[in-house]
Amino acid sequence: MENQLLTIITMLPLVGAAALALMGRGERSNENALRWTALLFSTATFAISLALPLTTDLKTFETNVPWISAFNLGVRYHVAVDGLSLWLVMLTTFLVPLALVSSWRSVTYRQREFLITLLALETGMIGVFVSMDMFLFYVFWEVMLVPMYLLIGIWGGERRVYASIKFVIYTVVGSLLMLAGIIALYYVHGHATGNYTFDIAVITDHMRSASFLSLSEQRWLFWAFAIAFLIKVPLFPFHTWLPDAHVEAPTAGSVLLAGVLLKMGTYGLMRFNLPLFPLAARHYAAFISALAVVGIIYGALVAMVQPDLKKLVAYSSVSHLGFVVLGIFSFTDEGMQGALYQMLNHGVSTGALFIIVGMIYERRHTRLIAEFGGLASVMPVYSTLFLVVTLSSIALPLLNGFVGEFLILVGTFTSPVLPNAKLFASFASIGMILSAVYMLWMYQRVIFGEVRNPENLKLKDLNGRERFVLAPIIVLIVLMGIYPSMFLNRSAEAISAIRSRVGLPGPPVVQNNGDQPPARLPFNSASQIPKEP
Amino acid sequence: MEKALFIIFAVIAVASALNILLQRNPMYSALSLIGTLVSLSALYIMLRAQFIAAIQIVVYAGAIMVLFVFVIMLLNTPREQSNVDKQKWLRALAIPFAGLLLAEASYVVWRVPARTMPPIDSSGSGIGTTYSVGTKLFTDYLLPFEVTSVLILMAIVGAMVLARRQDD
Amino acid sequence: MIPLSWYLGLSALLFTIGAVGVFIKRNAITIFLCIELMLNAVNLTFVSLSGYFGDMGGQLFVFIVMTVAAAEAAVGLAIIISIFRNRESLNVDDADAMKL
Amino acid sequence: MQTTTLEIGIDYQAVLPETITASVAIIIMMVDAISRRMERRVAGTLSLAGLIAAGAAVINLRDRSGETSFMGMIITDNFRLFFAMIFLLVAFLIVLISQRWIEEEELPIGEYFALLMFATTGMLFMSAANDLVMIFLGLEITSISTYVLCGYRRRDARSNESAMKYFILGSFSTAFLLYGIAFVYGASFNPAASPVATTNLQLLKERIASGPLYSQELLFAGAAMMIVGFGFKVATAPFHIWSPDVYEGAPTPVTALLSTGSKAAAFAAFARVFVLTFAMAPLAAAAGGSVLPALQSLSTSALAVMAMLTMTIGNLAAIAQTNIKRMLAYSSIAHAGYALVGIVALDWRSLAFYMLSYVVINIGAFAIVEVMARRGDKRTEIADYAGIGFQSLGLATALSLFMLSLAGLPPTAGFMAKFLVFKSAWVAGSAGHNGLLHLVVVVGVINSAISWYYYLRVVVAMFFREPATGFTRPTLAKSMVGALALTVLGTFYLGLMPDRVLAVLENARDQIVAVAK
Amino acid sequence: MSPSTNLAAIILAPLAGAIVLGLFGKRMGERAIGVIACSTVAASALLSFYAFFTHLHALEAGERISAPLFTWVKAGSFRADVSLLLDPLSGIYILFITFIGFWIHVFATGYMRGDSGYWRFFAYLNLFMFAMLVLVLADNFLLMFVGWEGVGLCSYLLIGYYFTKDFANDAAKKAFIVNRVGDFGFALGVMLLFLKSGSVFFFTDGSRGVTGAFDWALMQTADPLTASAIFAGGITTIAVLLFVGACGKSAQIPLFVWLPDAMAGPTPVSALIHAATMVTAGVYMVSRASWIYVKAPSAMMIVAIIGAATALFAATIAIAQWDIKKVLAYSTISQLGYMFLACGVGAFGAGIFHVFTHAFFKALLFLGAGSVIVGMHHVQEMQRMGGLKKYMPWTFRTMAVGWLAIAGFPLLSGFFSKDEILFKTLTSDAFEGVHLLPKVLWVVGAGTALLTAVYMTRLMVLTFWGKERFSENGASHADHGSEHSHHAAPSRESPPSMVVPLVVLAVGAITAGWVGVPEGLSGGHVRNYFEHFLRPAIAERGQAADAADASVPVRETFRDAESVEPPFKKRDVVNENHDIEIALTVVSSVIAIGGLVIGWIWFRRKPLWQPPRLLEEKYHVDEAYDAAIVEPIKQGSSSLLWKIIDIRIIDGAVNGAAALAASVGGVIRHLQSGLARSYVAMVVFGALLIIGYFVIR
Repeated sequence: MENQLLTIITMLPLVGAAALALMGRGERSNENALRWTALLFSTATFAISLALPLTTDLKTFETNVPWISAFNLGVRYHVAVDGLSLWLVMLTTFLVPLALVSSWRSVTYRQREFLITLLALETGMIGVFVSMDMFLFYVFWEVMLVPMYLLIGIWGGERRVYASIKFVIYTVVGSLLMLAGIIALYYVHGHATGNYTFDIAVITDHMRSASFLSLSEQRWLFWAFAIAFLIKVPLFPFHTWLPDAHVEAPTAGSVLLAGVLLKMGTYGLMRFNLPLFPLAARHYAAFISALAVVGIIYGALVAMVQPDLKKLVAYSSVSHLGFVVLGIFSFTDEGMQGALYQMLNHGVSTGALFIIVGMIYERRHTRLIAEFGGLASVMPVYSTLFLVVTLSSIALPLLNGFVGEFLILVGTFTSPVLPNAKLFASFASIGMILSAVYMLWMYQRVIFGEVRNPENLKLKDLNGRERFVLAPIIVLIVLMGIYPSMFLNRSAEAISAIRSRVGLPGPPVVQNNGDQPPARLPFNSASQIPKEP
Repeated sequence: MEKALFIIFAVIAVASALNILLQRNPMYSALSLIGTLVSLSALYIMLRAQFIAAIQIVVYAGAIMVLFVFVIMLLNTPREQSNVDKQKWLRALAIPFAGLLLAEASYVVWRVPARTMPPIDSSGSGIGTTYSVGTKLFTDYLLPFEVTSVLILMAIVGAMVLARRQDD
Repeated sequence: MIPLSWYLGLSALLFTIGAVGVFIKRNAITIFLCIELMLNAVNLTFVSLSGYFGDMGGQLFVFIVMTVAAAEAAVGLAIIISIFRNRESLNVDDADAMKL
Repeated sequence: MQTTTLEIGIDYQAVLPETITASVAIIIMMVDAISRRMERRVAGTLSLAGLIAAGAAVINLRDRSGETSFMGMIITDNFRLFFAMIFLLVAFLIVLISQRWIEEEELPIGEYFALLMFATTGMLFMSAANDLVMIFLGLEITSISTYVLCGYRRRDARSNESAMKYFILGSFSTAFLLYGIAFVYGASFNPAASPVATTNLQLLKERIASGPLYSQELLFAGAAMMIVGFGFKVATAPFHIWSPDVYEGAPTPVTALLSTGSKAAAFAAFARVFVLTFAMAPLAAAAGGSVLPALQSLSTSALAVMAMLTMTIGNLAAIAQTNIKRMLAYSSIAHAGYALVGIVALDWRSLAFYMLSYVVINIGAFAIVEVMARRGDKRTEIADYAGIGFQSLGLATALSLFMLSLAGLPPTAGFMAKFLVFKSAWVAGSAGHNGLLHLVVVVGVINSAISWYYYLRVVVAMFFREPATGFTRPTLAKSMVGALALTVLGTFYLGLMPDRVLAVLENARDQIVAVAK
Repeated sequence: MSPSTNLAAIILAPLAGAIVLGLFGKRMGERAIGVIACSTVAASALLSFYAFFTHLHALEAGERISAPLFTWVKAGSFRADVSLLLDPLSGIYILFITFIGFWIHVFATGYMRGDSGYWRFFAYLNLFMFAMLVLVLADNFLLMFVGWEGVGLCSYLLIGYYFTKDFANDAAKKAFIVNRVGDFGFALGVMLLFLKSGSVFFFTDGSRGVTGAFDWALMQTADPLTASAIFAGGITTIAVLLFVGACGKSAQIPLFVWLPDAMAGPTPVSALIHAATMVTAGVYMVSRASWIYVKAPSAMMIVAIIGAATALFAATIAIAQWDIKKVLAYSTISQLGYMFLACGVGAFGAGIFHVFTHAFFKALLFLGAGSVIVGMHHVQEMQRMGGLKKYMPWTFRTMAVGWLAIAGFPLLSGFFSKDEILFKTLTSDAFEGVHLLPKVLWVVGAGTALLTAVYMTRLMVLTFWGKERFSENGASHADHGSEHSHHAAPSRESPPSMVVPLVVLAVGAITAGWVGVPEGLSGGHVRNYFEHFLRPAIAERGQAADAADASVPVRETFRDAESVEPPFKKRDVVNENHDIEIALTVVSSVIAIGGLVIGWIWFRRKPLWQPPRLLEEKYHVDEAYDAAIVEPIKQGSSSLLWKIIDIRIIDGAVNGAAALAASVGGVIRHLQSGLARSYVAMVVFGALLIIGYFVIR
């Protein structure tokens, strides 16, 4: 039973959605039952997923059965977690219940469908992270679009149609190119090895043992995958869908969009682009890092002048995710670990920020910064929690953001692959200054000062439910800042495996790491190789 | 001799065909088409397709064209009632399109290797006779032949359904 | 002996005339006549090839084509009648209710 | 081949499916003639029974592998059987979605179902054909019956117009097809062989592959003209031009038939000629002579360009549409483009799967359009769909599913189909070092992305817009519910568990294998 | 108590206080809050003293007491632990931080009485103590950075404590952001150090398997004194980058602008954070990294020049300010400049010594000012004070001590430290080849000392002597006609909770200097205990190079600094210079007393003398920054980046592509004329193309 655990985690929310769909259609009192059912399922998912980090050997969760074997397709239902995906799965299962609770009362229109959509989204998101088969990955990758699209489109703000379509089209353009890339990779790999498969682990292993891709093939495939991921990240200049989507999305949508969806892009880079196309990755590292640095500064500067809270947070995401990309393309253990860690941090902190923005939006039905001011006097608890999250977002040491950001910067600074690595890191560090500027300025305008708008005088401070939503996030923010080893240790092996792949076939990437044996993906994929077409 | 006949019938065929286009009255166009059909029938005989030539006259020029004439008269259109021509520019296309199509076809035809007709089979069962057509029709072409019956039946049903009076 | 290409050329000429007729004539019946002309042009090709090859296949094909032409004529004329009843016009340029 | 004696083994079994459908058509006419109007709805039931029987007859043929019957006129192989099942499925679904409709519209019932059965017969022959004459006949049966069906709502000027446009353009393109057949016939002449000239596809293939040919030019020109003919029937650019008008004007169930059944049949014939006859087995070395490779490369590049053009035109024009039927017409053009990629890749299996998926999804979509349109095709503007999402949740969800599936959302049939086609094209391009095929795939995926836009517009209208006034929830007939259930399940089944269907396709022992041996 | 528990308890006690107050303080009474806040700091102070004095001998012997707690961050070869380090340098720091911190806490319980955010204030203050202690006790740069940013945060929170006041919020934000600019340099410096040395730990610790960056630095040969070394990415670059960080935290040119504004916070905050402790963190860090600086003469020169320049610059501004706290703020900047001057000339010990003494007298002065402000009902403009001597005698007396101490009046604490710095400056040999520089620096330092005495005298005179100007309008001080409605009449002396700390600190201000009496004053007979004590923790020029040259095992060299007299050239120089030192002591005494006299005479006569506008308006530095940096960035971001690049160009391209597709669709649509004949023509056209292609190939 245990090796079906991932399937259960992935599918449980969907089962919940089905249950919601089938639940009796009664009067209004029914809505509470719906909410509690949804919460029950998502919390159960989280509870079950706790088994993942508590188990030492992640291999036990692997499931690998044929799915479509006709046409010699070799599509498999292969789900597994490794150090790379473990925490992202956890992040997802952690955030969904919170997102649910955060919109406990705010969504009144079509409650049932809203909850179904949210749960379906969870399945899609988890699926992306656990898929170890490119085909399966692609399926989840696309599936997840639809609920998000509906979330924005049905429960969104005024320009929801524009925003939702923009979100979908942007993503689809990228992901279909990735589909072409998947097909091409599938063929090239199958042709070279005789083993036609979509299995990521198998292909990655082959890629490591004998590079079957020429440099030019790698370059083409690299971009086919990278564009999809970079749009999702979103890296400058592919980012313009993000502010629109965020502004229009309902709170729960924004939380998951920022918290999880964006991570899929960076996850994809680490899962596919680096280990599969190491030469191309090295070749384009400088270019992408440059874009990342531009994104860091650009996102921060534009965030600074946003009049809308959600837009500000959205642009700050552009900036933060720029750090992640920078870390990934530093090809150092430090940078990549930092990137992974920063993904989690961003998920937690920015998720929290959106929840926080949602809380005042619920009260005031506006998100314009100018409408607020002086909330510290009327909502002290809110202000305090907001402050902690703000500080986490600007990477204050002992809160989560710092560890990730600093590791990324260290990694970039010491990167042996990037030309002018120090320059990259220096410019990226400017983002550290700017993040303080825009976050604190925003915080000041919203929270500090006199209450100038009489509307704000009657605002109520957070109620128990709202405190309950933020409490686990705050705890996590502090925990992750003080004791990151808990998280970093689990991912170290997987990260250095990827890093060592990018290192191939050149010299070892990090000076101090030469003595380590190259680590492998923690999947036993060798057994599948002998299959003849 | 043969060439002269060919040229005569070919000229009639082409002239009648052009006349279809030149006539404004569909009735005259229909009659012109009959001219083409008849001259083609003559050519068929020269090509040793006596049976086909016969049904060309009987079925085509006879039955089908009569149907046309009936319909033209039924719809009582001595002239084109509506003179709207929304696409005069199409006429301008006629010459270049015709020229190009003809050029392409002629090029193909030009490249077809020369060939003389095979000598006439003395047994009388050569191609084009009723016997040989019949034999072929009920052996190799049995299925198509049977299928045409389905086709005809269907056409009858279809025509009935569409042309029935409205208040039926 | 008449060269094969003469027949084929004649057929091509008739086909072309028919094709051009279809798009320069406006009367639905005349258009239909032009289509019949095209079919006849094809028939000529079949018959001439058949004759020069000494092969029956072409003639049989022509036989089938004629049947089809008959069926088509029946249905086509029915359609024309049906449209005439609704519009009182045979001009195909009148029929542009659906476009873009 | 024995041509001199009259002893021809008549293999009734081989044409049993076609016989059944044609007979059912005739029976329906007879029943219709002798029964009163109230009893006429039995026609639909009869059709369904006939289709099921025909299906059984098709399955009965499953053990045959490439055997020809009726002096080589038809062939029984997996290709035929698979496509036959698609046509029967199409007809089955169309009958289901038409039953209530035809009564409400007060149109002649018996003739409708009879014509539908005839059309099905024609399609069945097209997939079974092993001779150009059979292809021609099948095509004409299908076409002529659909000409009539398009104009079936006789009092509606749009329906008339649709029928007339379809008829004029259809017969015009048939003339091209026929001319092409004549040329090919001429090209096949070989005085040493018997018969000296042929329209039999197997013989044609042998002659083209091994030579000598009478005239290469005739062959190429003939092939080109056949592309025009088939291209018209499947609606690929630039011969797609008829389809939006015809689809819009035709009664909705007929539109469904046109965009699925006759398109699939035309693709079957197209593939029969251009994949199984005018091309080498994929990845096989040239058997000798250079004509076949030359022809193949010519048609590959021409069709590749057509495919790209078709999907681009279809998708871009669809963006600008406001009428859902017309939008689906353009979408159908775009899908013809994707499916054509299967022919370009010389992979009829993925084409067949594509057609199967497309048929299921598209009939589902048209079924809902029909339900929404009500009597006389009144509500077919996309604006009419505004806000119905939560008023008629089931239908709206199903329509959204079909739209997304058409757009290629995994794990639905639409994605699987597109994936297989693109995969084939990519593999063929890589194996044959043909960059054009790679380009086709890239253009294809970009087009898929574009298509999301207009497919989502329907979803947007239904779920994101304020409800339009005057909408009442439509009631669904049982048969319609059945059709929708079938299509929804099919959409998921083909997307999630395509293994079975693919295995059926894969085990095909088809002509290619036969010839290669 | 094991060293680990002891050190951990030192930092955790205030943290515990902060947490308790933060979570439950809202429901507590002021007394309880005060008790918790003060007692945790007191505990920390006692523990610090305990730790310091139990390990005194070890420390004197150059040992380092380290307390590893847990591995904090480990990724790849990067590692940083949460581990504490007690050595002479951090020992001195924790002593005065906790000691002064405690008394300021006590003072604040009185100062903040009745404030609605009482609990919040003390939570922040306790948190600050925690962060500051982490900063000084950290044994690696990353943990130091934790404290570094932590004190910044607390500074932010406390400056913006009166959050309804916009100027306070602006000041808080400004402080944080300017500090971030400094941190930017600091972080880069640490990264570069990591890149070069492979470690961010200060010292090697074999038991944990860490190598020390300073041990690496020790092995390096010194960079030459050239400008190019600054940008070479070597040890000089590291030093310069770290100094950027120090500039931010310690308010040096060009990052000093936040400190004057930071006076928006409550006065105890100014005393604790912006005078005694946090702002000296930069000096601490530079001294801590002296191992690096001694290898980077160019960086040293920059430090010295910036320090001297800041000292003079800030002093000139201080002379022209009217706000009592602003005067003290600029004075602080000026004194910090002094400390950096010391570091820059290689006299790290003297710098730290000045930090030590300055902590006492500047805290004293600020608290005194706070007492005055409370007495004046929160009036801070000195135009509206005067003659307070008789209302607030104890405040006056203690402040007078501070005044004399900072002015360098002989035998008070400031006298010794300042004197030491000036002497070390003049005799410095840090800048080989630039012989004139030490002399110039000395002149600047001496001038600053004079100015210091003058402006402090001005402050005292304006506040405590002369006419009582309580009713005068601050803005138009010379205009008697406009009678201001509200009178800020002074009340009685402040409560004991405020006065006692003043007295304690006054004692400190007098005596603190006695632990480090310059050797020269006794002719070399009495050792400068302070400097000597610090020596193991601080590198000196030449030391390491010798070590490297001689291939002597590194550790021994400085461990046994006391027993084995290493061949310090500098020491010889010092010995020879005792005479000079005595002479200089005389000179500086003269300067101090002269300054006091000048100030006294001048300002007794013209208390409201109008200083030059340029000085009063602080050289318009803020305005210049605004115009040159802040506004362009804001405007550029808003109008160029957002509204043009983002919306017009990128989104424009995206929407444009969509519009293009739609319009192409529209064009294609128009092929569909609805007329069957044109369709036929199109089919013919297509047929012509395809047939043509097939036929002609």
